[in-house]
Amino acid sequence: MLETFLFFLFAVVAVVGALGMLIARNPVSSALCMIMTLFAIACLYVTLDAAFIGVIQVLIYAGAIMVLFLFVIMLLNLESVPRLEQLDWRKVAAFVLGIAVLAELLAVISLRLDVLPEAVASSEAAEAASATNIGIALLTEHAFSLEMIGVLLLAATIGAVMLAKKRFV
Amino acid sequence: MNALASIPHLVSLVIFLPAAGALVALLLPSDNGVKWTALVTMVVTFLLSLGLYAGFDPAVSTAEAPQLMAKVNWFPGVDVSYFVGVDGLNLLLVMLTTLLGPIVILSSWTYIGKQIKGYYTLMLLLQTGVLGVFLSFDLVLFYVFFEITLIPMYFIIGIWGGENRVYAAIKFVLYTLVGSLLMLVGVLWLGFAAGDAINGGVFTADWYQLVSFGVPLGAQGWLFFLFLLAFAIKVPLFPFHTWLPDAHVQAPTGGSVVLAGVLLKMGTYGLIRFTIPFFPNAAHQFAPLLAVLAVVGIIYGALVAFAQEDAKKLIAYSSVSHLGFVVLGLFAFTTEAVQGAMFQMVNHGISTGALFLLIGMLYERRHTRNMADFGGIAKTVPVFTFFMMLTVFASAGLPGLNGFVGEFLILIGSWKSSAFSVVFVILATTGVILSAVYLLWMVYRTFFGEITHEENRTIKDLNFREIGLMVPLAALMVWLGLGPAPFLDKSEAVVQAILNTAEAKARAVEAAAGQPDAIVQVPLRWPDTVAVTE
Amino acid sequence: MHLALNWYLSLSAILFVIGVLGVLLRRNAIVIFLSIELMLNAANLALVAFSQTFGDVNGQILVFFVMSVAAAEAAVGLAIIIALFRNRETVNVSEINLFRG
Amino acid sequence: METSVLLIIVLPLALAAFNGLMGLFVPAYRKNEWIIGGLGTAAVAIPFVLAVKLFLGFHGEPEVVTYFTWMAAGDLQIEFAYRIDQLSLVMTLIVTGVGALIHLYSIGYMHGDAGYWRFFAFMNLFIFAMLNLVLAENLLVLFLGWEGVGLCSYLLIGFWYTDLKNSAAANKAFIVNRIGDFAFLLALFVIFAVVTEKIDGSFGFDFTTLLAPETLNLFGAGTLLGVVLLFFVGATGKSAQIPLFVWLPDAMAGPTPVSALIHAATMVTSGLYLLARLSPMVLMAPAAMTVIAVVGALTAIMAATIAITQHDIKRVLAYSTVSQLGYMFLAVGVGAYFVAIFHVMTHAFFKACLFLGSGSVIHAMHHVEHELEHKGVLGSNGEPNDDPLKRVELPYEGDFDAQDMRTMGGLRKYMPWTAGTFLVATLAIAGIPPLAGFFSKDEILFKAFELGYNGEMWAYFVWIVGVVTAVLTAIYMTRAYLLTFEGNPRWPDAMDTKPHESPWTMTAPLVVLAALAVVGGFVGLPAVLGGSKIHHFLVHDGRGPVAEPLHELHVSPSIEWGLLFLGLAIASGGVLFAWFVIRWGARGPEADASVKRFFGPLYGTFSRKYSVDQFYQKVIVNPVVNGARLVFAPFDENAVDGAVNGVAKMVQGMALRLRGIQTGVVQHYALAFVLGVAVVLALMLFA
Repeated sequence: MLETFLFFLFAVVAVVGALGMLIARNPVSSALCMIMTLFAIACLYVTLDAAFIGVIQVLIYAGAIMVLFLFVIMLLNLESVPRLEQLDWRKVAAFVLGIAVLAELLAVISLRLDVLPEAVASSEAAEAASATNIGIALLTEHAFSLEMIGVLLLAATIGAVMLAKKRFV
Repeated sequence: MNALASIPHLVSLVIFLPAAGALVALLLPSDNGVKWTALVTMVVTFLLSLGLYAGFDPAVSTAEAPQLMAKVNWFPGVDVSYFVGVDGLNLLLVMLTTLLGPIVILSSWTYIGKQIKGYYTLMLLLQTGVLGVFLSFDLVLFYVFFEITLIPMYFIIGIWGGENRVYAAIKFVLYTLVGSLLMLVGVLWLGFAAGDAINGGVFTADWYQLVSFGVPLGAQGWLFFLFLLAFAIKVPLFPFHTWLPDAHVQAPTGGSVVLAGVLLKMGTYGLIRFTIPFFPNAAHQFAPLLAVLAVVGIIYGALVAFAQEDAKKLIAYSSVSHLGFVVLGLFAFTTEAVQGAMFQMVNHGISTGALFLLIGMLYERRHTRNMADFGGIAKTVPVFTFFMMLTVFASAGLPGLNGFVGEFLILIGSWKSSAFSVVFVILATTGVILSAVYLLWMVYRTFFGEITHEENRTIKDLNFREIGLMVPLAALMVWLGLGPAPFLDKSEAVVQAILNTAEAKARAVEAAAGQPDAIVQVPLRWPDTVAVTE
Repeated sequence: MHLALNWYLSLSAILFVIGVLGVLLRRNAIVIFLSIELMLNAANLALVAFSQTFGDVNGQILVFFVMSVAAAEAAVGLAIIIALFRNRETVNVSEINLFRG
Repeated sequence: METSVLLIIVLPLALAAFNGLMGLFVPAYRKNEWIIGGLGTAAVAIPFVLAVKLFLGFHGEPEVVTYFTWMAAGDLQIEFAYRIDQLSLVMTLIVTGVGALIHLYSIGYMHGDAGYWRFFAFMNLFIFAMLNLVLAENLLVLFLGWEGVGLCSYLLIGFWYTDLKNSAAANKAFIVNRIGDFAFLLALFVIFAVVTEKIDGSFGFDFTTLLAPETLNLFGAGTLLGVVLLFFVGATGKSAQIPLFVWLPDAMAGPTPVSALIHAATMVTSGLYLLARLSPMVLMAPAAMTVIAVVGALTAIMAATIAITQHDIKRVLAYSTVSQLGYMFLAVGVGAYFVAIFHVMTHAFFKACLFLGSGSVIHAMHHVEHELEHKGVLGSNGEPNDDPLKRVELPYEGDFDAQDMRTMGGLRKYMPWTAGTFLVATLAIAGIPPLAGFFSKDEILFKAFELGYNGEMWAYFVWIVGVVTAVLTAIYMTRAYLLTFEGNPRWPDAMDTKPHESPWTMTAPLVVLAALAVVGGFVGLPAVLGGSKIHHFLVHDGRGPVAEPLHELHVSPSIEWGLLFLGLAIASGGVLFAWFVIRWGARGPEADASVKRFFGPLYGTFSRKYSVDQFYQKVIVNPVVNGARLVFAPFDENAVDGAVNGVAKMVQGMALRLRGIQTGVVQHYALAFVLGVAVVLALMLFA
């Protein structure tokens, strides 16, 4: 019973945060709303017995990425958008399309989940998702992808530096 | 010559030697080195092809394969293989190709100035492509080589051509490509249909299988048009011919000779090798249409040729006219007419090739092909005039020279044939008069009368290289004119085999038209003069 | 029987669509970027939900990788935005049409 | 036998090739005229000797010599085979005999010409082609010779190619011949289709099978008529009859020996030879024979009327040839094939003599022209000098023309041998007995009358036309002789620039030919005077190559004698009329005025050559030329080519519009993505 309550709490927080991010005129406030959503999602991970992922989420997303965003927003000191943009046909089309996709997704979820195999008892799931198992899996099965991720991050940092630097004269 | 015939894998050697030569030429630094490599490769290929000629014996044949054959599976899981060999149909055309090889190289010796290495390597690749087309017995392999020949030709016209060569090159490639893509659809459709019916569900492109497979009437019409369009553009048949004059006018001499001498024959060869034996019912049904196009091509080509100012364009339209004869012969379905058509393909290669060589030599000296700039040059260049007159009369079909034999056989065969009415043959025979008209008109304007332009007084006559070029062609014109019999009976047996099989298959398909799932298979039926070994 | 899973997936779908709308509707590059991050998170949420229901750790490992990729992407994306801002004085996506064909 | 036939055929070809290639590639060789001339003449003389040997050794049985297969495809099997029988022997003797004399003659005539080697090469090539035509065993080898002579006449008419007029005439000759060959080819196709349909096994147009009765019976009456008429159209092309005669007068642009050999003695008679060779077939199509006879007669009278109005000596002879050929076709039409061949022989003698005589005259007049140019009386290329002092009146406008009879006259005093032989030949062609012309022409008229007498009424019409033409022939030939050799000289400064006789190499052949013209007649005496040896030789009462109508026509001897005297009267009447009444000799060209008065307006049509040339130009040549230039070429450029380029432009247009979609704004692309997602989901849900 507790879990459903927690789930709905965080779900509402996440959605409100996301909408806030969407509506906010000032980029800083939208970034903050985003952070709120991220926290909500982290908590949800915990309710899903994925504590490690929850921590990682908070650590990387909320901590590193959002800080980066805020930093960039400050750097560019973007002014807030004066008024709500006027609605042209493309905006309306996009909105309608979004709602249509949402409806389709929900329909798929409600109708088609019977194809999935049986669920596993929750206790076993919690034990399987512990940090140690993740660590073992990471370094055995997915060792190669781990290295690749390392290379990817290296490339990203170099790229970022090169792009953002002023041109050498 | 017979010793040459015993070389293993001779056919593959003949096909890929030019390509090997191209590779070697690429690595050589000096232009002269490239030129000599190209020449030596071409000459050696010609000698090897003599081995082919000696190795092929028309009196004997295996039921399901050509002579000197090589067959290696190409795509696993599908019945598509590198399947090459020699039968009567392609032998003469291969000899023509290998003969024109060295001549083309020699003719471009001083003509090509820039990027010499590129030119000669492309020529060698083109040679491989064309030899591949003629020697392949697998529909997919044929298609691949058919496409390969396009690329070198595009560059040859595009880079070393005349003023708006790019337009001509693009037009040439796109026009032929459209045709060949349609053919690809045909190849796939036919391959699968035949595969399901007679090859246990496995896609097949083997020529002998496809000849024996009786395509149901419904599909036959469409397939016939798919193949026909590709080859009609290549021939070129009447409405699809407009790329030829542009391509010829802009192409360098060597390019023109190869284009007229050999590339056009791939179209007509395709008609007799693939279109007619595969779809006999449709061929018979549409023969009158083809006859109309051919006859229009003959007369229309001749009239338009007559009105041209540029000598090369005149000869290009004359090719349209001459090949109209060949198509008429092919669709008459009588042995004489098809034999005549096969022989006329070789003749046209020789005489039109020679005409382009001569025009090229004139262009090298005066840098203009416009007939109005000449006049009365017979006095200054007698040797040139001799070769030009011989070639003009050969291509006008004078008896005793090679043009007449082909034309006569085509016309006499078409008259006898029941495929289309006699009126077409009468109209086609007027082509004999028209060809004399425009060719003599060209000679009259270029060679006779007083010398009007001062530059014509100082034109140098042919040097030894150029005479060396023309002597073999001139000798062939007389030899093929007076003694064609040994060459004709090389292709006699296979032509009769194709016609008999097409006839039998047509009847069988008509008979089986009732039941929807009836499978018609009529293996290749050789005439009784040929000893068929399993 | 997958009651819990359905809920989580529904939430993830809602968040995802909000991200999409963000990308489509907003003109400011930063906000678009945030929406993309949001879409990624929505995906992660679905992944974790599946991993939890079927007791398969790979789901979470995948989430782990997704996060690192997102991080790399954020870095590069922001660098681009900065470079863009420097020579175009604006981050409004609608004024930038370098992609014109 | 094989070797001699091989030699006859190959020798001219070999020497033609030798002279030609040596002259072409070794310029030094071109100067020694004696070697070239000698070889050239030998190339014809030796075959003549061989032919005589064959002729003497021949006793009735035709022999066929086969060398190798020419073409073999399906049912067609054509051999290079030659046939020795009476007809081919007679023709070979004519061709090589007259040919040798003309070659000897042209050694002198062509002296000093730059293309000397080329001339003899082409002449020998012509002899090779003509021998092929005459000795062929099958129609294909005959066709090889047929187009070969057409080629050589093209080469020789356009021999002096520096003057565009000559090569235009050469083109015209070749193309008109080609039109004739077109009909010939169609005939071959019909024969092949009919024969191979009925009998299986191969067929090669060889005369033994083709002319065998059982093969001929395969043809229906209609097809046979068609085939014979097609062959006849081919023959009119080659032998210059209506409607395809227009090329022969222009062919006079070639050197005179060419006109003598090709356009008088040999090539133009090939049409006759063809019909004589196919006589068994022609006999089975009586309707065709009537057509042939009528066309022959009309051509004869038309050409004769034109000849009277001509001033150029060679054109007079050219139209005379067309007229005499008309006679021969008339003979064929009335079934007298052997008489046609007899007339071919006699005509070859006197017409060659006339042409060579005119050649000798022209040769002399050229020398006069050069002398006058040295004296400054004439400008450099013969135009009258416009310097008032030396103003000289030419009876015609333009340059001094060595061939125009109006500036000749009284040459008998300076060129006795040429004048004498010319006179003999003129009398022979006019038909004065006992010369050859009388017997052959009279025999033709007799046969025509005989046929008419036995019921074929149209034969009478043809006979009357023949008689009128005979009179006209006598008139225009005597006119030609008188204008050239009699009266007082009319060329400028006639007093002290004297032409002189041609060298012996030219006059010797003239004498020989004149002698033949005299003797030739006795070979074919009419029945009443002792029977025709040539009839016995050629027809060999049914077994010979030349067929004869089966019905035995006979006319009482008295009528025959009557006709003989009529012939004599016609000929002598014509000559005397021209000699004394019109007196061309004394009054020279002014005498033409009285002829003009006699014919009235007709004279105009005659001198304008019935404006046949202009008619062809307007009706056939111009439409084709303008059609090609104004209709077809532009049609090809814009319509057909336009269609292709149109497709290209259309594709380009579409591409431009499509490009609009790539606006460059990222969000539009994002929108596209989402649209894609939506569609996929929808498919998942509902498909």
